[in-house]
Amino acid sequence: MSATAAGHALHVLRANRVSAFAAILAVVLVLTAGFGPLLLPFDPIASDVAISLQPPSALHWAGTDQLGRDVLARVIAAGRLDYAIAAAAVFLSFIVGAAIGGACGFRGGAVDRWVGRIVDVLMAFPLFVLAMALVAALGNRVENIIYATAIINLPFYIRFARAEVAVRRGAGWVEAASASGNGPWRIVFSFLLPNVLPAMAVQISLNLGWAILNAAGLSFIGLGVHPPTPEWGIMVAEGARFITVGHWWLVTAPGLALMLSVLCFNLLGDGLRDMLDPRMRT
Amino acid sequence: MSLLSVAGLKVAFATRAGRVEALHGIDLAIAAGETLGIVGESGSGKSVTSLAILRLLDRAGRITAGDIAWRGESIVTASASRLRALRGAEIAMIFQNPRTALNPIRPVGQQIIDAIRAHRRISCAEAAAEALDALRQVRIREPERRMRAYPNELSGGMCQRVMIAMAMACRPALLIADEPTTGLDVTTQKAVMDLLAELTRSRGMAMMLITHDLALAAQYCQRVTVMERGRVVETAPPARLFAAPAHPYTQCLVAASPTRHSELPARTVSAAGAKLLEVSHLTKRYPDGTLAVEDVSFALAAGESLGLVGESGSGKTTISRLVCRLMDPSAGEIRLAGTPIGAIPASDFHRAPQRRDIQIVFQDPGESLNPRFTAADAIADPLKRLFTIPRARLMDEVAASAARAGLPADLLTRYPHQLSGGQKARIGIARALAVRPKLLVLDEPTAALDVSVQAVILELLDRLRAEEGLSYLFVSHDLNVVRMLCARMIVLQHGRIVEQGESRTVFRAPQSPYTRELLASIPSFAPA
Amino acid sequence: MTKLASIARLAGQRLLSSLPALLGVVIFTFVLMRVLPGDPAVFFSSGPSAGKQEIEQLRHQMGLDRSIPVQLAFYLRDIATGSLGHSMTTGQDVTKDLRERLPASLELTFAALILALGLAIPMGVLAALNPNAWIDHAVRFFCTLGVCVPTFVSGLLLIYAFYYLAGIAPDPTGRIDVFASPPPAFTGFLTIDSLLAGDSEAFWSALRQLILPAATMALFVLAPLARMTRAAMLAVLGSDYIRTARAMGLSRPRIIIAYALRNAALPVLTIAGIVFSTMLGANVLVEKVFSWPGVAAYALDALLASDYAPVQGFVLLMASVFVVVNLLVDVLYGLADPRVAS
Amino acid sequence: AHAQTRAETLRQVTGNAFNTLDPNLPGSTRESFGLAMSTYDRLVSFERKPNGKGFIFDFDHIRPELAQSYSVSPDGLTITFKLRPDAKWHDGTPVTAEDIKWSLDRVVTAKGLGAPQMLTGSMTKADQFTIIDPMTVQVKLDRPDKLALPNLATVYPIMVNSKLVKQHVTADDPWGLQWTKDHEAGSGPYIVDTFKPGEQVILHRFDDWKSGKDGKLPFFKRVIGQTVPEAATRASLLQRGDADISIDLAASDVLAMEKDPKLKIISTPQFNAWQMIAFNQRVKPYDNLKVRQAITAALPYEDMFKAAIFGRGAPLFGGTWTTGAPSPLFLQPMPEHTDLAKAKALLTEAGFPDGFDTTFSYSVSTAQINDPLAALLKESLGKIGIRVDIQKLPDAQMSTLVTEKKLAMFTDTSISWMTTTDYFVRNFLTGDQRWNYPSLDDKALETLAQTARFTADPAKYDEMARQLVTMVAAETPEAFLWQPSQDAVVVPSIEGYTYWFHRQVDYRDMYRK
Ligand SMILES: Nc1ncnc2c1ncn2[C@@H]1O[C@H](COP(=O)(O)OP(=O)(O)OP(=O)(O)O)[C@@H](O)[C@H]1O
Ligand SMILES: Nc1ncnc2c1ncn2[C@@H]1O[C@H](COP(=O)(O)OP(=O)(O)OP(=O)(O)O)[C@@H](O)[C@H]1O
Ligand SMILES: [Mg+2]
Ligand SMILES: [Mg+2]
Repeated sequence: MSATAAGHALHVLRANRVSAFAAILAVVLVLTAGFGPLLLPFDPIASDVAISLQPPSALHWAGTDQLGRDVLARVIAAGRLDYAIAAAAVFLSFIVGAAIGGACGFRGGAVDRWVGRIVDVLMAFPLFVLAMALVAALGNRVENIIYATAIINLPFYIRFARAEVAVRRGAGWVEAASASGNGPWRIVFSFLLPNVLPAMAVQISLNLGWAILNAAGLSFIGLGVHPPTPEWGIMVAEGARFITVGHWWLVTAPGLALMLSVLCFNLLGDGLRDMLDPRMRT
Repeated sequence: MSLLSVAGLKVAFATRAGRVEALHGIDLAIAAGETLGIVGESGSGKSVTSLAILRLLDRAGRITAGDIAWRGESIVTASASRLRALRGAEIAMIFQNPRTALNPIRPVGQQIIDAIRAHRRISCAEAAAEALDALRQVRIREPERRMRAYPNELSGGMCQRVMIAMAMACRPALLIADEPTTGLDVTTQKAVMDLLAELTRSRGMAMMLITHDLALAAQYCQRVTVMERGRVVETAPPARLFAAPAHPYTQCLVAASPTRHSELPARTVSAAGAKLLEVSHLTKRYPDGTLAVEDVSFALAAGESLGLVGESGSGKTTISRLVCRLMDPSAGEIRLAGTPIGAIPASDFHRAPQRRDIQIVFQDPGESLNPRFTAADAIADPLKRLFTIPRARLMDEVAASAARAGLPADLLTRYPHQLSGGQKARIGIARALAVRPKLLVLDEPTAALDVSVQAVILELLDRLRAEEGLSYLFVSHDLNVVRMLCARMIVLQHGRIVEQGESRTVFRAPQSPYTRELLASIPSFAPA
Repeated sequence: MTKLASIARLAGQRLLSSLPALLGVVIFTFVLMRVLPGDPAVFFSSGPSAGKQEIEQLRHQMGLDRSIPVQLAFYLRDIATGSLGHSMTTGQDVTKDLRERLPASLELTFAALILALGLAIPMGVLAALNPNAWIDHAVRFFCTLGVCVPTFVSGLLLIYAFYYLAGIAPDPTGRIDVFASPPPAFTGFLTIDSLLAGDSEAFWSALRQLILPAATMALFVLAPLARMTRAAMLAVLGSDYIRTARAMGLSRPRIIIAYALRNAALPVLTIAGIVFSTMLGANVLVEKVFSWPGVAAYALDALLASDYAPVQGFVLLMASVFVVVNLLVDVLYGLADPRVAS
Repeated sequence: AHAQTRAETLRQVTGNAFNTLDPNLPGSTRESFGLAMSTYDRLVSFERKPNGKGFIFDFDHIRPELAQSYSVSPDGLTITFKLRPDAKWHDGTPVTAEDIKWSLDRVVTAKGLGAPQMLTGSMTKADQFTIIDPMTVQVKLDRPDKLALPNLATVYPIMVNSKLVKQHVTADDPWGLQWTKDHEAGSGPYIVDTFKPGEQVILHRFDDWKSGKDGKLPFFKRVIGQTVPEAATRASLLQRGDADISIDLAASDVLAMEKDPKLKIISTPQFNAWQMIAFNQRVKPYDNLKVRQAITAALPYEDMFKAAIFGRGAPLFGGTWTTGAPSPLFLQPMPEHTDLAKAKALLTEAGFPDGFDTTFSYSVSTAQINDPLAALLKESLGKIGIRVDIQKLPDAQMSTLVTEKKLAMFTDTSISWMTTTDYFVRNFLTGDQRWNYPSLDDKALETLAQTARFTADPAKYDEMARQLVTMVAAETPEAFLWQPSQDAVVVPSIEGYTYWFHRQVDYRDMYRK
């Protein structure tokens, strides 16, 4: 089973160049974030004002920042945090959203209508402002940034799951399932949701990228994680202010890291869907 | 010389699996004013042939060899502009499933006008006039109003009429009709076909009628071409084709097509036992108000099989769903072996002990299998839910019921999309049989299958009934099939029972006018 | 005729059913703001010599000395009477501020949306017409690049390139050159007003100011629009009625535009609606970077200052816009697609 | 024509909002203060003296402004103002004694920012102001307060056209604050053309203005004040010469601009403002002197100075005195040095051999300076075992928590309009009030400050001042960091910039070469 799955994945990647590129990129990025910090000669936190704001050199490939910290070291160290934030946030909203949306889509009726209302309330919110408000209210710590991001993603997942489940609700194999003695819950969770998953994969990977950008935006208005913790958003936000001054390297490295990650997540989506969809297997 | 002649036509498709050749050298010819039937089972290349003739194959498909000559001029090498002129004006085409074949957000009149003005430089007003005329030709009631109607406001039959009107509008010399009536009721089918026949005759048009229904082809064509897996196996006038099919494939095709005379191999019908299912005054009104089933009562004895026929929308599926307790009735009683089960809400019925006694086989075998389940998973599912069986024995059970449904064991690890229609149907049946039910509800189990496959499945079902003493509630719109499988039959119209009784008697002496109409519109090749 | 009626009825229902949502938004925001740890009274009495009594007095003046339910009751009553309270940050009535600033945001968002659609639809169509060809991948890649860059970065970069280095763009300060006199306010959309006033100089000035921020926002929403156009186009092109049209010998442009594109436009329309209403609230950063006097930046400042009224007003406004836009989309959809009404 | 008007127009870009036209309104921003200086006259004004490339205000010399002349009685209890016969309001009506009286009454009685400020000049009641004759107004004090006259030169006591404002007063707003919020009724050198709160304000010159120094009119015919939130954008506006002046650019930008020949930077250490790290004594363990001393010894001053504000300012650390303060000024280098060993020792003495957990807070709007500062502080205190949790708070939260005395250790910049040492001490280090960040409660300090306040003899006063500073240094209520520079970046053609106590641009002073 898993063997065939792996084979299938390879097949998909071979079939679709863009997905292959994205997948390789993803692996590289994640590995760098995971093990990069171990290989680095520089501490991303320790300051040395004597060598502050130095342009890229043989020693400091991406230059040093205001406090003389190695930018590259910080960029790599930041990867972990940013991926963690994105992954956690998206995972949260996916789990909750899929469950609620799935149940509603299958049951329909009054509950469905009410959930719909609440989702409307959330959707009607200017989401970024909502995120800001939440972070401001809960205090700008990593976990709160995650919650805020998760919450503003939630309505999309609920809607998506709901719609996808609703269209499949009448499908023959769903009726067959209940004829085979499956209860409603089992039908939702072991029949419908798995079938919705491939379509959702696209949404998920798009959101991963989006979550990172969201965190960056929060940092830009000062509601990001606290210094000296390295985080791409803050680095980009601060670096961007140094462009006119000529300290271009401050924004370049984190900017590239951010871009590549988001790009990767965005391109990965379709490939992911194909991998998860057994119909694509031949 | 012939109007259209196809010689050694080969078509190949580039697929993810690689290059597949769909046509391995087709030869056909149609003379002016002639009606040629093309029959063959699904996948035999009928549509590809027709599309190839108009060079309408999608980008994956390419004509790799052979020639298509239209009045001596080669279509294969024709320029894009020439093709445009040709399409619609000289060769027109109508498709299966008229609803989707029309642009949903454009008034049908407008679409006909588009077709006309694509070929003739005339004003909108003139075009509109012609379009209106075309609609009159296909006998649509109050055509003025229909001009402004959208497809979704028309019935399937009307949509097909509109398609025909569009196709005829530019007075083509050849009309290609690709399964023009599949998905339509028998009565509608008859009307549409008669219309087509008459129009072509009156205008001296040639027609290429593509169908998988031999009887239909026989009834309306001068010559019939039989295709199998991308090859033409035989071409002959219907009389000879049916009387003395030359090619073995044709022979089995003819044998498999049910007629009002065809029979299943005789079986010792287990004497009808005690009453198994009693349905009394059953009524179903859907939330949106449609009254789908109204005051339906019937009974079914153990080991008996009861047929349920009626046109689309007559309530067959609704009844079957009600009986298997997938849906709650608005009123009425359902008793299984004496115990009332109609009162148990459908949402809880999966816990009821009777769940395992009533199983169902669905209309579209493909659509009734979870895409993420292998055949084995699908068959195992009811066993896991309704019994507690150790893992080891589970697989044996699965293999066993697969065998009973005649499904080769090596297919068990495949996903639905990797299986043929017939094989999917067998999975559906195996899944239903797995829990050894008393009553099996079959909702058009063969509607989506080819005749040859259908014949085998019917065979299988009949054998199972005989050997295991199962009872069937068999839903179908094909009276011949019902007659073959069921001793008794019920005729439904608009959710009410209009006639019920011994199948043979119903056929011989239909009581209600509606039944008579149904019987009359069954296409049948009666040389006499 | 009856169709219009039924659409109107649908719209009416939508509107009614969204009222609870709006109320929910109001209450939720209200509570959320009160949860913010900041005390506006303290913050705004931060004059170099603010004392306790001054804070108290300000708190009273802002009505914050009442209990929260009472405050909510008063607030709802004010909304009913069309007042959204008073902003401490600008010292003006929120309604007045919003009335002045909403057109700015709307103009910007519209410009961005038009720009984005103008690019996305052709690209999407191109991609759909030759799927998996290099052009398809190119389109996908380009659009994705747009999403990868945070708007504030792309904004600053654009300014740096076109204003600071090249000097072709006007200075990124507000909606119109400070030395040009703005046209008489009529619609509030400077470009339109200036045209109405026949003041070409003001028009160009306003337009030039609009380009960079609009481009920044457009870049960011290109991806979803193009993606949807492509998907919809592909679906339609594969459909039976397109095959019919081809079989009837209709010309290719006619098929693509009159048949395919019109059908594909429906889902794109829906997405465009969503994109619009999200953009309107989400272009905080763009407005900040281009010092655009819009509602989002206004709300951001208020939020950081825990200035309740403006934030609440803003959210309510956005929610209403959201509802209205959805309504609009529904109506257009209904008009375009006969299947909806029946 | 365009070029012409451009040359006669001054364009200021700032990050904050002009939000009212009347500085007395609660919530007025600093920009509004600056604006009010040019739209309204006061009876008197501080003189200014050259300083580097520009000027700086002179707290000790006060000139008549709307008043033609003033005199202080020997006992210092009455101040008499003679009015200008030719002074006019913007609507052309003459300035009368009634107007002046009404305006003064307004400042001390209206519910606004003015009253608490006037209090520090012993002006509290309307009946202190009397009309002697149509051209003379007198202010009576119940004690000889050095700060009375200076207070009249501050932002709040604006002279308003009473006849005009009275038309718009209401029962619950007897002084017409709501109206003056967005209508201006003054006699200042500039008249408001358009006022878009939080966006821009455009002024044009009032050519009948007589209150200028030697009756001179300001140079610029037109002034534009614009809000441009993004610092980088403000910087590029100046570099492209589209804006003439900005006083709130990011230190990093200023640093780079110094190399830019197209720009001129007038940087003045804000000698009435200072950034500090406050230790709130209401929160343990900061009630412990040793802890405070330990931290002040552990801070990496030089690095902070360099990294946070790129050395743009005057250090308040590294003072070399031990016994007593060398200067009577409140803001002078304190005897603070980075010495981790000593810090560790002090911490152990204090009873925290292995440190403690604490928080360090600052407001979001100051993040650009304080992010690096906080990082350095956390790192350095970590070395002596103090585990710091950094909190970057939205401004409203910050100010709330400060007022409620909830923050443990935090940084902020304080500013005082009056620059006498006792004033600093009284307002920033005593009493249960907001600006007493360290919540210092030291009776001796308080009484000494009070006596100093009313000591007329300069020599005696300086002595007391020195003593005050010495006591503060001993208490270490906060770590004095530096006086940040006010960096006014202007295009080279602009001259005459003055650093004012309100830290805003005074359009009256400036001209174009
Ligand atoms: N677009 C395509 N891509 C790949 N293979 C195709 C494509 N279209 C048709 N084929 C293959 O060509 C063969 C003939 O298909 P065709 O549609 O002509 O069958 P048919 O006779 O029309 O069947 P049906 O009765 O179901 O319409 C089939 O094996 C099918 O798999
Ligand atoms: N879920 C539903 N909601 C509302 N009406 C329905 C629903 N399902 C079926 N109907 C209506 O009930 C009537 C009977 O439908 P049903 O599917 O039972 O007919 P059928 O005989 O099975 O038709 P077919 O031969 O096409 O399967 C039809 O008019 C149909 O439109
Ligand atoms: Mg076909
Ligand atoms: Mg049915």
